[in-house]
Amino acid sequence: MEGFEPKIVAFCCKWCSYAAADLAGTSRLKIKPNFVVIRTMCSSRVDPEFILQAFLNGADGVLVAGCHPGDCHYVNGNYKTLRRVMLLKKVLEQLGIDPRRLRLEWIAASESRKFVVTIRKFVDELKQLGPLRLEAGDDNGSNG
Amino acid sequence: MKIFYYPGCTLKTQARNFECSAMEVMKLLGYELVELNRWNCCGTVYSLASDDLIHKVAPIRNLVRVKEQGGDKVVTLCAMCYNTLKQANVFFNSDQEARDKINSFMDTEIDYEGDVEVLHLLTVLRDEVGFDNISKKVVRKLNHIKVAPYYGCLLLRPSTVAIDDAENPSIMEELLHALGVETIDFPYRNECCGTYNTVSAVDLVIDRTYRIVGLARNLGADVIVTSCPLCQFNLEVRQKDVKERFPEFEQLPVIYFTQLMGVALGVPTERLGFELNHIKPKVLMEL
Amino acid sequence: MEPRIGVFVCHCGINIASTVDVKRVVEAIKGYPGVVHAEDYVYMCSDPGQELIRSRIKEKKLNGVVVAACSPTLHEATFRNTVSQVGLNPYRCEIANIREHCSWIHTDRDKATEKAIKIVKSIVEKVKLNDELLPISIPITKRALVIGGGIAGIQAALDIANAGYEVILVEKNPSIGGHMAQLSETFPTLDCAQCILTPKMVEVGQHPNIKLYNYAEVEDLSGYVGNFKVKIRLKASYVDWSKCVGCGVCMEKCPTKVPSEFEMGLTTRKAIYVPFPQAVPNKPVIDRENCLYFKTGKCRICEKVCTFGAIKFDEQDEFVEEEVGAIIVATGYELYPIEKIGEYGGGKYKDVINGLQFERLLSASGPTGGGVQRPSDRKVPKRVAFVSCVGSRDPELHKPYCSKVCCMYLTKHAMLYKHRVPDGEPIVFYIDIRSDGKGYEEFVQRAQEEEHVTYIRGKVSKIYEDNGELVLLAVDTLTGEPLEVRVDMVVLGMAIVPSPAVYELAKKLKIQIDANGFLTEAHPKLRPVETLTPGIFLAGCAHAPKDIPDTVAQASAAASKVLEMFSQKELQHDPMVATVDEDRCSGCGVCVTLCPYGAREIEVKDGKRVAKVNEAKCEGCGSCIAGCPAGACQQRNLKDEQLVNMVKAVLE
Amino acid sequence: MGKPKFAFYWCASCGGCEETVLDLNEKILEVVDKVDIVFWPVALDFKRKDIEVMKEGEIDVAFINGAIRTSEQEEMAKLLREKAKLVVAFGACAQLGGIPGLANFWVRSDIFDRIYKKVPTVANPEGVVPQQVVEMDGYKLTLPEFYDTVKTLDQTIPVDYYLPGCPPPPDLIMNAIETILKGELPEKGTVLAPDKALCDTCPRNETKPEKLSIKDIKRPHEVIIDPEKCFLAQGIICLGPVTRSGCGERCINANMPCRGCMGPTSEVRDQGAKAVSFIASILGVEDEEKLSEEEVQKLIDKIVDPAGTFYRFSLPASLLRRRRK
Amino acid sequence: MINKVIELSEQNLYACYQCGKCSAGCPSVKLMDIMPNQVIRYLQIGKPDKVLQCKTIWICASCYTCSVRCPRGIDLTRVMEAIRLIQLRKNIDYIKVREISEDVLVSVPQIALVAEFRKHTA
Ligand SMILES: Cc1cc2nc3c(=O)[nH]c(=O)nc-3n(C[C@H](O)[C@H](O)[C@H](O)COP(=O)(O)OP(=O)(O)OC[C@H]3O[C@@H](n4cnc5c(N)ncnc54)[C@H](O)[C@@H]3O)c2cc1C
Ligand SMILES: Cc1cc2nc3c(=O)[nH]c(=O)nc-3n(C[C@H](O)[C@H](O)[C@H](O)COP(=O)(O)OP(=O)(O)OC[C@H]3O[C@@H](n4cnc5c(N)ncnc54)[C@H](O)[C@@H]3O)c2cc1C
Ligand code: SF4
Ligand code: SF4
Ligand code: SF4
Ligand code: SF4
Ligand code: SF4
Ligand code: SF4
Ligand code: SF4
Ligand code: SF4
Repeated sequence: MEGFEPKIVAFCCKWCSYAAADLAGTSRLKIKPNFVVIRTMCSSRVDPEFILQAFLNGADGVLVAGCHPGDCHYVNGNYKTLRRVMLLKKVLEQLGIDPRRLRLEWIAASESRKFVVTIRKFVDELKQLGPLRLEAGDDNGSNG
Repeated sequence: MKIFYYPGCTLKTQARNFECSAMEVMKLLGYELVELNRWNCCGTVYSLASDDLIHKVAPIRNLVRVKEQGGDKVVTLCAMCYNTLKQANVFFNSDQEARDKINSFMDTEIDYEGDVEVLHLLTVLRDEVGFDNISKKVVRKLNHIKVAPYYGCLLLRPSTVAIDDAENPSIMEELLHALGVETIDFPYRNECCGTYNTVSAVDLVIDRTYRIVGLARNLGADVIVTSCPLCQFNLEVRQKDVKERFPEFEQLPVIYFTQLMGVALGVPTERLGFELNHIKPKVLMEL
Repeated sequence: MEPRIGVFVCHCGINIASTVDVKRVVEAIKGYPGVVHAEDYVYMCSDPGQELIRSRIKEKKLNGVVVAACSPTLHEATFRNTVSQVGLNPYRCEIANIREHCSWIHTDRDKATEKAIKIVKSIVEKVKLNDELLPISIPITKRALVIGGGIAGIQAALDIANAGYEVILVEKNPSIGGHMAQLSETFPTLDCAQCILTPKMVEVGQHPNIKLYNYAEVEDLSGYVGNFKVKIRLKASYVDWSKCVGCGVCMEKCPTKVPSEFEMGLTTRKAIYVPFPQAVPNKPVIDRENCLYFKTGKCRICEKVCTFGAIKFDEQDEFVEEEVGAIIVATGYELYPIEKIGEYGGGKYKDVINGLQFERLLSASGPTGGGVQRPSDRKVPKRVAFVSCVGSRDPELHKPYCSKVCCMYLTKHAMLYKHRVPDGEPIVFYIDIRSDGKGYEEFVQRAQEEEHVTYIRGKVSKIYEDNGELVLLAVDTLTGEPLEVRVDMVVLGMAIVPSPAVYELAKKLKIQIDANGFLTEAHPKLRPVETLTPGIFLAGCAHAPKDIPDTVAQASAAASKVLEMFSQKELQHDPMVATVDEDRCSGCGVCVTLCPYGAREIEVKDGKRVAKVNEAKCEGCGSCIAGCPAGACQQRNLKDEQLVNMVKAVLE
Repeated sequence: MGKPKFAFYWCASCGGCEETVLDLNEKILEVVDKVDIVFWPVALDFKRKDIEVMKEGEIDVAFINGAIRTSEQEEMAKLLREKAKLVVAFGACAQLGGIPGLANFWVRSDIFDRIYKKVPTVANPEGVVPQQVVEMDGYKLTLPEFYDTVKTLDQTIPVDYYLPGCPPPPDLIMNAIETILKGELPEKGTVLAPDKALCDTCPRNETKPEKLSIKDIKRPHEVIIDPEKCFLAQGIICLGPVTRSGCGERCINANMPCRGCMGPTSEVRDQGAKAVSFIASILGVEDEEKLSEEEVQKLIDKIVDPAGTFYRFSLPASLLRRRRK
Repeated sequence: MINKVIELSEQNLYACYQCGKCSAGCPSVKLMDIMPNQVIRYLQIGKPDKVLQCKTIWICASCYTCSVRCPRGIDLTRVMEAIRLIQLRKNIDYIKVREISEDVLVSVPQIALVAEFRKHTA
């Protein structure tokens, strides 16, 4: 897909992954501008509804990022995130959306490089998968 | 009860006394050791390089034989055979890719599934026969002798194949106690005898034998009991060389645990192969 | 409230402006629904920048502010403060991070600008639905609970009590004192442990502000920061302490001897006992497991000899409840059992002992009166090996961490041994010598230079007994030589492990423990004495292996954290907590499962189950909200609707 | 003023909704007494043209059940919308898509292939599938178009009220009719049922343990179900927490878990996503730090057909509406 | 070279912190020219020749004593084998089979011979 630039919504928890993204900035690491971060307190605040909403509104990929297991600022929120994302991936697959479009990563506050690499890899992968374009296809099914 | 038995090379030659005493003892306990048909050399030492698959074929082929002949476990007497077969088996079960390759190396054999259990006679005696049952069959009182149990390396290490705790094993002691003999607390029971260095670095083996046998004697043992033909050779036959170097050194008989069992269970001593022992365990033979 | 939002875009010098076209952002946001004002400025956080925001709020009657600038981590507080100076609720101000998350990481000016616009829009969407909030206030019970009466607990209790607040100290043993009471002399100054500890123990025993529950354990905890309720089990001691005067006749006459825990099994105590002569409180307890009367129904000698009628065989465990506002956990450590080290004999050899046993051998009040004699035959050992890192720094088989104190105490041991047995030969086997405290390295140097302690760098591989001597197989890694060392006694520097009951305790207190069983601090550097549960603090070896100076420092730090709390009238809590709409909640209970802080409970109202939020406990993670299947909960200022609108805004 | 005029119509549904009107028993007579039924093809002989001739707004209330699956249904829905003052989406299919909405996991050609070719009991050697237009002996026969995607009623025409349920429970219907007759109409778009989830009225709710944690997922036929205990506490997936109450706990009382026919409560955007969220939240959360990712995956894999389970009645009404190709 | 050894032995040689416990328990250490921990050390500091030329790798009896005691979980037995193999695969035998005396050949048990050939010849 030539020239296709995927759109990514990145839900980041305040304590680890948002801070990692901050650090990427402070360290002047370079990333492609394909993503926008939305900050939640904990990755466990991310409701699967938000993820579907993002896909529906034109996201090609959704990243959910949180603290490493065992390091959650809120003790164990990220274990819930893990479960929700894993189950949602299965549902997405059944709905014909490649589960790779939803990505869960554990990124510690110090792992700015991991943040950068995660986005880079995600962009590459999404480029291969091509655009999702749900809005356009919303009323697809050639009704009428 | 029949159990498949893998002898390995040395049990058919130098260590015939190990084999015949084991057969006798097992018969007495109501078990038959059925020698595996068409067994081949296990390789004696387990190959340890990540890319060395070919040397794992030989041990695995023996396990295939067990399968072919309708068995699902195999017992060994020699600690080295035990170690090699068991390590190969563990490896086979832990690496799917290697497993497929090994199977493809053996095209005339059936595919092996990793499902043959490799046992050493000591564990069979503990888990299947039961030390209690052995104890009930003891007919000769042996409470006058003190025994130094000697495990060597390969029954206890590495941990993936060990039959007991590497530092504080007890299985042989438990057996010996069931036989009514006293054991010494022998710190060198899990020390290495020098193994195959007996071919090209005799000095090493002489040193080891000097220490191991020396300490056993120091601690009051009358006899050392082993479970491996190579340990047996190094600890027993090499005593001659030790003596040459250290004239004050006093010799000590070294026998197989099966021989001691035979004596305790009342097998006539002439059937226990003591003629192959270089240092005769007089305390036992003159019962 | 009709939104009247002002957007203030910062250049941050050239930090933002060089990559993001700030003017374009302002233009793009001007017409955005809800936005009534937008402008840019070179340094928003500067005084003139803040003044600009303040005056615009007044001029344009703004009821919401978005500052597009650096990360909220840096200046959220600054700008919220700014807006509140002119009467705007601080929670109506939010930061759009267009520096760290945009200008600094991108190079394409056009795309970076577009992205910045999206970020700003999403924050505008958030502010639109932000409520005006006030911090939540929570009342505090100004009384503290300290669990564990080692030096950590003692220090913390005294600090708080001396500041004028009540302290409840719970110690599971008959006496306070912990391990420090067992020590002989302490590195690096070699002052006598008892001499410096005993006065503190006595002070605790007599302090009007300290209520000491010895021989007691925490049974249950409920409540939350500032308002805990703790249930304490007072274990039956079978001695009425109010009658007992501590004469000790019962102990003299009791026929049953058992190994003394305090003396590390080197001598015995009676079935009715005080653990050591300086115990506080100095009242005996009957050890039910070993008491003849409890075992066989016969004896009762103690009862007969006690002229004060203090023996009470029918005593039962009792429970008391206390209300406290803060808790310090100081449950200390144990030594890793020698039995786990097979290659060193696994506890088989009497003369292979651990460090605390050697402390007792060195102690003037110990079983040998401070003369070093080996346990097997009471002979004075002429050569003693001290082995470090036993069970520590061994990720493969035992504990991965360094136990921190053993290098130092083994050095101390070698030195004190030399003092007691001048012709003795101490040999220390080590891998690295860790002597990083004040005066520690000098202490080790003294052992080497003045006491001529032999240090051999190499880990002992095996220890066995031969003819009453202990043989150590080792190497000197510095010379590359194998060694076989024969000694009379071996002291093992066993790993420090957490007190065994701490796992259960941590569950009751809902605090975290790490992979090795030590209590987890809230932040390894910046919040080293707090747990993640507000109001619960930690100190001493319960947290990690440490020596007495560090323990005391941490205990005082924990105490000062408690005092910081107690110095406030009420506690202030972030208001971004979960809320429940009772008209929607079906009482399904999912949120209760999800909350890591126990902030959610089901209440029965008019026969129906509904969930409620304990605002003091809620830390605002939002897990329950995402999990609520009925959409009955929301998070203040991070409502579903806000997040959905933000998602839509960034994808426009 | 004469009696209010009611119309009933049936789109893509099983017909249960029509049955349920009859289930009102003697109450139906009261209703019939108070209203004029001007259109009810299933019970009374009316034709499309009878409606076509009506004036705009002549019908007071049109109750339409069933999802929109064909062009004819769409036309009828539009026609009724034109003629009716109020349109009530009647039952789960009209409101959410319902069971027919599960077709959105496939495309039309798959469905035709399956129904007309692959079903074992079908003998169709020529592989004939329905065509919209067929010419035969010079005559032109037409069928309504069979759409690729099933839609809810409100995705086709504006809907004023919803009566949820599969089928809607009689007392809710009576309530709704009475409300309409009294003219005490709530805000447009309201679902005429309680806005709390089913657990609220479920007799099993009190049996829940303080912390719900599913260690092993079981399907109803795999276990003997305790008739008193909350299904979730038994490891059986129950959608009660994410489903509106008001059904009278029909399934629960039959010792079956709730499948979600009443749809979500009003604050929920997507019933299936919320189901994912809450079910995942309680999967093996006891000792969660000890479970490896693989173990969690195993547990999750025990949910057979998660999308079908969570969206059983609501796929067309969900955010994504259908499977994407 | 260290990478080759790591690959063949599947052991992380960088984990070794030179405690010497392996050497301390090694039955053969007295006859070795460099101690087992030094074998790793030389690899860590990039002096493979020391290791390739040493006697240690040949005198090692593959007894696994070091392996079960290493606090860092390094299976040194496999490390020794890996280095031996690097040599053997260059066709550098440690012993010359022809030079083994008749005496030895007939007296030692088969397993000793087979093992010897396996470990010391290509
Ligand atoms: C051999 C040896 C020598 C040492 N020498 C020195 C030295 O010379 N200098 C130096 O600075 N440091 C030395 N230390 C370290 C020193 O012992 C510790 O730093 C110090 O004792 C830690 O104090 P603590 O209060 O944290 O723990 P502890 O002393 O272990 O006290 C914990 C207390 O809590 C109680 N407790 C445990 N669990 C519970 C429960 N569930 N409920 C109620 N109570 C409970 C225990 O009974 C105990 O009284 C040495 C350590 C050892 C092992
Ligand atoms: C190279 C290096 C790396 C380190 N890495 C780490 C690490 O990774 N992790 C870690 O935990 N620790 C690390 N540390 C240690 C860490 O830096 C210190 O623990 C910490 O900075 C100490 O803080 P401080 O406030 O005591 O002292 P400082 O940071 O030195 O602060 C003292 C302040 O006082 C001011 N000051 C001095 N004299 C006066 C005076 N007379 N009047 C007024 N002001 C005065 C100074 O200007 C200074 O601002 C590292 C240290 C070094 C050297
Ligand atoms: S009754 Fe128990 S405590 Fe009292 S003297 Fe007897 S044994 Fe000792
Ligand atoms: S303090 Fe010293 S002896 Fe103790 S574990 Fe650390 S390095 Fe080893
Ligand atoms: S999860 Fe929601 S519906 Fe369920 S009890 Fe909690 S607040 Fe109520
Ligand atoms: S937001 Fe988090 S802390 Fe607050 S009640 Fe919900 S789960 Fe508990
Ligand atoms: S989950 Fe199902 S069974 Fe349990 S209380 Fe809710 S509706 Fe009832
Ligand atoms: S229990 Fe659930 S599926 Fe059954 S009728 Fe009620 S709402 Fe529908
Ligand atoms: S025992 Fe292990 S860590 Fe210690 S020197 Fe040997 S290989 Fe290295
Ligand atoms: S395996 Fe080799 S290096 Fe290790 S202890 Fe045995 S002889 Fe020594």
